[in-house]
Amino acid sequence: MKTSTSQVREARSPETGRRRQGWRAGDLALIAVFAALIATMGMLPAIPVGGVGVPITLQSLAVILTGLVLGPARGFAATALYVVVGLIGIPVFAGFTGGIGVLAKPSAGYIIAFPLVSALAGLLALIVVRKMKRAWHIPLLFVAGLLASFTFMHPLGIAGIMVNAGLDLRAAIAADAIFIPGDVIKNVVAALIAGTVHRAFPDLLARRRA
Amino acid sequence: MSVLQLDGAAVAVTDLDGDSKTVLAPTSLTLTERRISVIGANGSGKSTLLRLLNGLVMPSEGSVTIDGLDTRKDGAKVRRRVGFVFTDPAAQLVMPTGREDVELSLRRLEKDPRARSRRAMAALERFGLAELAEQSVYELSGGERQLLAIATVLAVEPTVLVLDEPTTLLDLRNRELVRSLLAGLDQQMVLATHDLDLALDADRSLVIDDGRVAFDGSPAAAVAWYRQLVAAEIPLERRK
Amino acid sequence: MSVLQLDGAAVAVTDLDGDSKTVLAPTSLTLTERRISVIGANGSGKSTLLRLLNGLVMPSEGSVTIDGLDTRKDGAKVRRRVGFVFTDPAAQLVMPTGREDVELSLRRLEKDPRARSRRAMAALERFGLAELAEQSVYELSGGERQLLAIATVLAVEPTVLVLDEPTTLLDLRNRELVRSLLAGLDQQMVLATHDLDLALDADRSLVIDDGRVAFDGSPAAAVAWYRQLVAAEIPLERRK
Amino acid sequence: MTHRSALLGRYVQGNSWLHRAPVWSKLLGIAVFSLVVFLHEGVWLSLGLLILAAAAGLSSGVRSTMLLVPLALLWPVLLLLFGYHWWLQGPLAAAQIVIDIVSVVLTASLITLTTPSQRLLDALVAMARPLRPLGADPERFGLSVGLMIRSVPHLIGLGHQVRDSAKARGLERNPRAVLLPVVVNAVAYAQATGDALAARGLGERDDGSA
Ligand SMILES: Nc1ncnc2c1ncn2[C@@H]1O[C@H](COP(=O)(O)OP(=O)(O)OP(=O)(O)O)[C@@H](O)[C@H]1O
Ligand SMILES: Nc1ncnc2c1ncn2[C@@H]1O[C@H](COP(=O)(O)OP(=O)(O)OP(=O)(O)O)[C@@H](O)[C@H]1O
Ligand SMILES: O=C(O)CCCC[C@@H]1SC[C@@H]2NC(=O)N[C@@H]21
Ligand SMILES: [Mg+2]
Ligand SMILES: [Mg+2]
Repeated sequence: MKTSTSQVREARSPETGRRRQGWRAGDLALIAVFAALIATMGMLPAIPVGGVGVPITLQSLAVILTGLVLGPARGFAATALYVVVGLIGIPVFAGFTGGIGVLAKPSAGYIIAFPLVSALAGLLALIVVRKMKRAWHIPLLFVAGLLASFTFMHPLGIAGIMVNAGLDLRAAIAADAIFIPGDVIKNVVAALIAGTVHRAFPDLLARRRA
Repeated sequence: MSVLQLDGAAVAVTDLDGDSKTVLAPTSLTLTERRISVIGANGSGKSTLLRLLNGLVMPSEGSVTIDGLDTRKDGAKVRRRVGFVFTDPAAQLVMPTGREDVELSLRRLEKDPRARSRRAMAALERFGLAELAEQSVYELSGGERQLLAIATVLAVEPTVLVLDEPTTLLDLRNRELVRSLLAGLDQQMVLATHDLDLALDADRSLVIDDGRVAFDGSPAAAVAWYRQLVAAEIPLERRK
Repeated sequence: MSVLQLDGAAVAVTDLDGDSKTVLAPTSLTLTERRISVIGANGSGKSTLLRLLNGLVMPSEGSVTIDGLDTRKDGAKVRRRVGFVFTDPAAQLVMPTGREDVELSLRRLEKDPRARSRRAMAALERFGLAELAEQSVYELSGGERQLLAIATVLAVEPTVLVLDEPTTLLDLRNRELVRSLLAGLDQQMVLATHDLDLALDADRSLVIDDGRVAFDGSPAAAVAWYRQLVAAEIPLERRK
Repeated sequence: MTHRSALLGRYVQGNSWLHRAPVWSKLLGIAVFSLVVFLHEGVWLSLGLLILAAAAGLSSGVRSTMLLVPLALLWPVLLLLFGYHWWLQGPLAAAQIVIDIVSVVLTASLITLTTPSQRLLDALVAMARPLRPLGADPERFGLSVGLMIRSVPHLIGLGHQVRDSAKARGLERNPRAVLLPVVVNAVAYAQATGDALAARGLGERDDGSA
């Protein structure tokens, strides 16, 4: 995977063309800042809906955005960092909750899914911004985010509701379905933002260097 | 003094449409003087040249070595030797207070927390910042903040200090303060600036024009050369 | 000319410890001159005074009115009349490229997208930035970015221009360019700067010291007064 | 001159039992506390836990104005949540939810208020050390968490700054001129931070040449 910040422009070792040793300071900073961004967006008021106690939040937007902007590896790391900090007990989850106890809540499945969503969205985004024409970036980034949501976020979310709220599959799917319209809109917003970010910072993912 | 060497080092960037643009033409230089100043127009390539020296930018062609260490292969080692001070001190300070920021710098050198804390205070003392050690960096004045930024970089004892317009955001007094501080340092120093008085205070000067070293020599001659370059252009017409 | 009026306007901020701190003492001023310059040390309160003028900062006491419009009640109207250029261009630019940024500014004035695009390019041309119109603003040099920030604000032709150290990152030539452009504008202008030559180019000057207007009068007298203030201090000793 | 909010508080010098307690015990403390808050039932127990948290806060020697900073920032959200849950589940349940949030936020902020950031970093590094065989780099993990904590208030400040610059151009009602620039500026901030770390030789894999 190619990772470099705008001014630190070495990704592959020029001799072998193989992946270089590891993350640089710039990557570390991006991971930390995006983990903070997810936490900050999680602080915006969560809207409780339905009976199972999983709210509508902006975390899902932030998690997809993190993947689309940072790519698979850093995206996964950023979201995983956020989840780990929350599990330690810092109140960064929806409605200022935190601690290992959230794993017993109906929303646990979503939380576990977050890093995977970022990783898959990031992998697809990497392909999109590297291989596709610029005009297609935003629509395809939207598809990338949506695919990641439907591969991990919603299935794991449903599983979590079944296990922790004791609902059967049908009821759990129904409980999750409430989020779908909102999540589609969030994917549109995430794609719009990510497409623009890649134009402002081509070195983030888009630019290939000889 | 260290030997800062550019061997045909060039920087080119590709934009999103795949077009390549040269930011710095192939340049060969050997810098061994104690104080080197770099002047030139906006967008001429000063910051790019400076960033090459500690591997914040990698050459797309040629190589850059510091005392024989290649920025490409030994990046981490080079950056330990070459400290970098940015124009905006706010971008440089990453911790809430001065002491914490210097301690962060020292983490690699000093594993014992108490010794680290002592060394941090000593470093601050040296710049007359001891009283401000516990203050939020946002509550410092511009000059204090720039001094602190320089202190955090010097705390790890680099042999070379690269400074990109370190006095532009400062008022008269603070500019004087930073200037006299720099004059008193033992480190080798490469400094880009639009302040021609500051540029005169050097052993060697480079004028960068449109991505190449257009003049290389004594500071007085370089400043004269640059003034002439500016005067020669049709006013209000942009270079390039 | 517009009438910019401060009636006992003061600014207090709460710092990280929850303490209240006076940044600007109660100030009464009526500014009607075409060009007003503001000088003073780092942290004296220049930016705060400027920000009061277009409602970016609200007075914690007293009031600020622009042609009778209170910044507190008619904030949106005031800001449409008073354009603001930040020192830090990154704080100003919100879109990925220069052209898009200027177009965003123009949205309110020009509904037709093609005309808007044309006007944006014309605005960039004026500052010699046409070639850089499609480049990411985050890949411009410091000076190029500052020029762009000025261009985006001038493009909407506000009736009053407030500029907070607009030339700090510029080279000799671009500083001259901005100075002559500003001199040629009909708009009323309030400008804070550490460049005393630029400050002299005004009809009235204010010196701010430690959160109050310490001098108010002719530019030449103000600059002399400020130089004296700086000289009076014991060197290397920090203010406050 | 951006507004800096200090949701997580910042270190206040002192010599209370909380200041002297080892960092790991404080982290364990908040982990246990958040678990108890999560598991318990009933508004009275909630109130008891809040009193416990407040007592810990007051005994730390940190001035109460600083303890109240998070509340000063959060009260609109809390009011909203209270109203909403009252309507949904009645006043007692609503009170419990709000009280729980306050006590978790308070205990979490006590960690940063009574622990110098470098000691927090040292503790995080020590915690990650057992994971070294798995390829983890404890020093860089600690640095990432430290940067994340540091970035939250910065991002909130960024939100204000971006609103300012949109306002300065008369774009107050343009959402495009708020969310997008926050993310773009967050990337720029991350890059500046990465450069600042790299410029001091920090955040890079230690090759033993220190
Ligand atoms: N990543 C990049 N992509 C495209 N162009 C770039 C990139 N980085 C720098 N440039 C361009 O290279 C030129 C040199 O930039 P540099 O920052 O080195 O200038 P500078 O001499 O430091 O200018 P200033 O005095 O304004 O700071 C500028 O025209 C800039 O637009
Ligand atoms: N939101 C805030 N919180 C705390 N302190 C503040 C805040 N805003 C301003 N200050 C303080 O108020 C003082 C005046 O700040 P201001 O930015 O107006 O100074 P200035 O004259 O523009 O300085 P400079 O020349 O460095 O730009 C400074 O000491 C600053 O630290
Ligand atoms: O408790 C948490 O912090 C996790 C909340 C998860 C909410 C999920 S994310 C996907 C779906 N879309 C929403 O808006 N909310 C749920
Ligand atoms: Mg530069
Ligand atoms: Mg200012």
